[in-house]
Amino acid sequence: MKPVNEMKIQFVSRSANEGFARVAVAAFFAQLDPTVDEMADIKTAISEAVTNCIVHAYKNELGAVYLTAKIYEDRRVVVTVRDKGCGIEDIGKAMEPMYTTCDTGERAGLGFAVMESFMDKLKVRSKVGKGTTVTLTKYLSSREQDNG
Amino acid sequence: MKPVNEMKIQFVSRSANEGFARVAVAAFFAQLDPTVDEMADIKTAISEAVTNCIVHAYKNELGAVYLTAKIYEDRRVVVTVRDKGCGIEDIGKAMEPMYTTCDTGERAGLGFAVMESFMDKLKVRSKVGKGTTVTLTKYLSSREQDNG
Amino acid sequence: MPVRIDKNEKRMTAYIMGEIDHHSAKEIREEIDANIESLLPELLLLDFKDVTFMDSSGIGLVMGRYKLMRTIGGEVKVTNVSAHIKKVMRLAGLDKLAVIEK
Amino acid sequence: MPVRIDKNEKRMTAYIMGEIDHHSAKEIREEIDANIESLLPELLLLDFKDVTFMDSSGIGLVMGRYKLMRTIGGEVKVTNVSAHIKKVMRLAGLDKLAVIEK
Ligand SMILES: Nc1ncnc2c1ncn2[C@@H]1O[C@H](COP(=O)(O)OP(=O)(O)O)[C@@H](O)[C@H]1O
Ligand SMILES: Nc1ncnc2c1ncn2[C@@H]1O[C@H](COP(=O)(O)OP(=O)(O)O)[C@@H](O)[C@H]1O
Repeated sequence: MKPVNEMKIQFVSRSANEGFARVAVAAFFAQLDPTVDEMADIKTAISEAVTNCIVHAYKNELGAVYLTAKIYEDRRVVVTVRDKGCGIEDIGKAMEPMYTTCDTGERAGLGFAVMESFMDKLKVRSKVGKGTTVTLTKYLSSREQDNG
Repeated sequence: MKPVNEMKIQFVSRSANEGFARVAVAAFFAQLDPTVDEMADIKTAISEAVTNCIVHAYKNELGAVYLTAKIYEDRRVVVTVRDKGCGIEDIGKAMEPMYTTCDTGERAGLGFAVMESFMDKLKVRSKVGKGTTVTLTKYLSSREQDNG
Repeated sequence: MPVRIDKNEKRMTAYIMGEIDHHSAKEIREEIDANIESLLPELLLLDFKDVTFMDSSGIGLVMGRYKLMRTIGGEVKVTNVSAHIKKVMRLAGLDKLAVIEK
Repeated sequence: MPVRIDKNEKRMTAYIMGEIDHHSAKEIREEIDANIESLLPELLLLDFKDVTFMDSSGIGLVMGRYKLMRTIGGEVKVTNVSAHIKKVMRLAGLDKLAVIEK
């Protein structure tokens, strides 16, 4: 099925762009008039995925982060967040709650857990040395049109 | 000179995306903490450029709009808005205030006038049948850091 | 609905809400025009108090209503415009055409 | 500064403001820790009233302060959390660890 509307974003893996990425996605989905809760869920999940590119994929370097957002007929929204960074060796392990390779103690290891619980579907594809693609799907609740 | 930070957006020429485009650009520049006035100026200029792609460039069709935003060392910000639509025959005439090819009477012919007056620089390149690129530049005022 | 209409004697007030761009202008325009045609006011007051953003589509919106009101012998006033919106309107000389109130 | 510190007897309150993500967390963390180390409070109250967004970086922020307060023999309370932020904290079991007040 073809999306009804779509957009792509590309940006440098600077932490200052974390806010930009989630606000841009939220602004794109605003045309569907999601609930405040749905919007918060989506922004949080995007923030996790984008932060992972910045913190893990391009750990000691700057690289490009590629994001796409699509809207489908049935109020399904799909976001992909892709990097060409280090990749993930063991995806199953990486997705376990509390698992983190960050040694500063400031990452909780809950990024994937948040994505999984705040969205309806989470798919992770990765290849070591090539990069990672996270696909996030959410079905928005139907809204009564209140403008007559 | 290389930009300090940059992003690219691509989206379908649906009018619902006008708001998305200007909010995304504003969210990207938020890291420079511009004044409220500067932000309003930029959003208005972007809105004009994007609307022109939707209304004029891809008049009776849907096409892709390409937007880039760059931040330079000296608080200079540059935005390009590009389409692969019909192009402009006479750029000089198109840029005259009140000039519009829209016959419904609902376009004021002031899009370029707004871009010119709200930004510091405006450059228009176009080729009939190929498309148009608008480049908008603004120098943001320097901000006192108030977080000691 | 991004506009609410109020009628008081010969005056019709349109309270516009949210962002005015090419996308939103159509619905606002159609709602206002339908009401002008049925209410035939002598004065149309466009209230911008709750307008958070406006580009040149807002100028088309005001100018179009100005023309329509003239055809029925009425006038237009614009009220509660923020500094940013006034800046856009001034570009078009709207401060001379329709009367902008403080 | 996205955090304001207040000291009252043995209690130190950190009023966190704005969005908590990986980018903003660093500055907030450093400011709070510097104050813990100089004030040595018995209770650290993290006030989320003016926090408009939080992802899992906020969990790292709370857990890290929890550990630091333990090393000086103090405790942590979290207050004024919105429904969204509570949802994120609950994922981490923070509702059991630090005491979340209404
Ligand atoms: N885009 C990515 N590229 C490389 N490694 C990643 C990426 N995303 C996640 N990881 C790995 O998966 C682990 C778990 O991720 P996550 O659940 O988001 O927790 P956290 O970000 O707090 O470490 C990370 O510590 C990292 O090792
Ligand atoms: N991206 C574009 N592609 C094709 N034609 C354009 C484009 N942008 C502007 N034009 C032409 O220039 C004219 C003037 O544009 P503008 O000043 O923005 O006023 P308006 O959009 O109100 O017509 C338009 O009416 C159109 O003919």
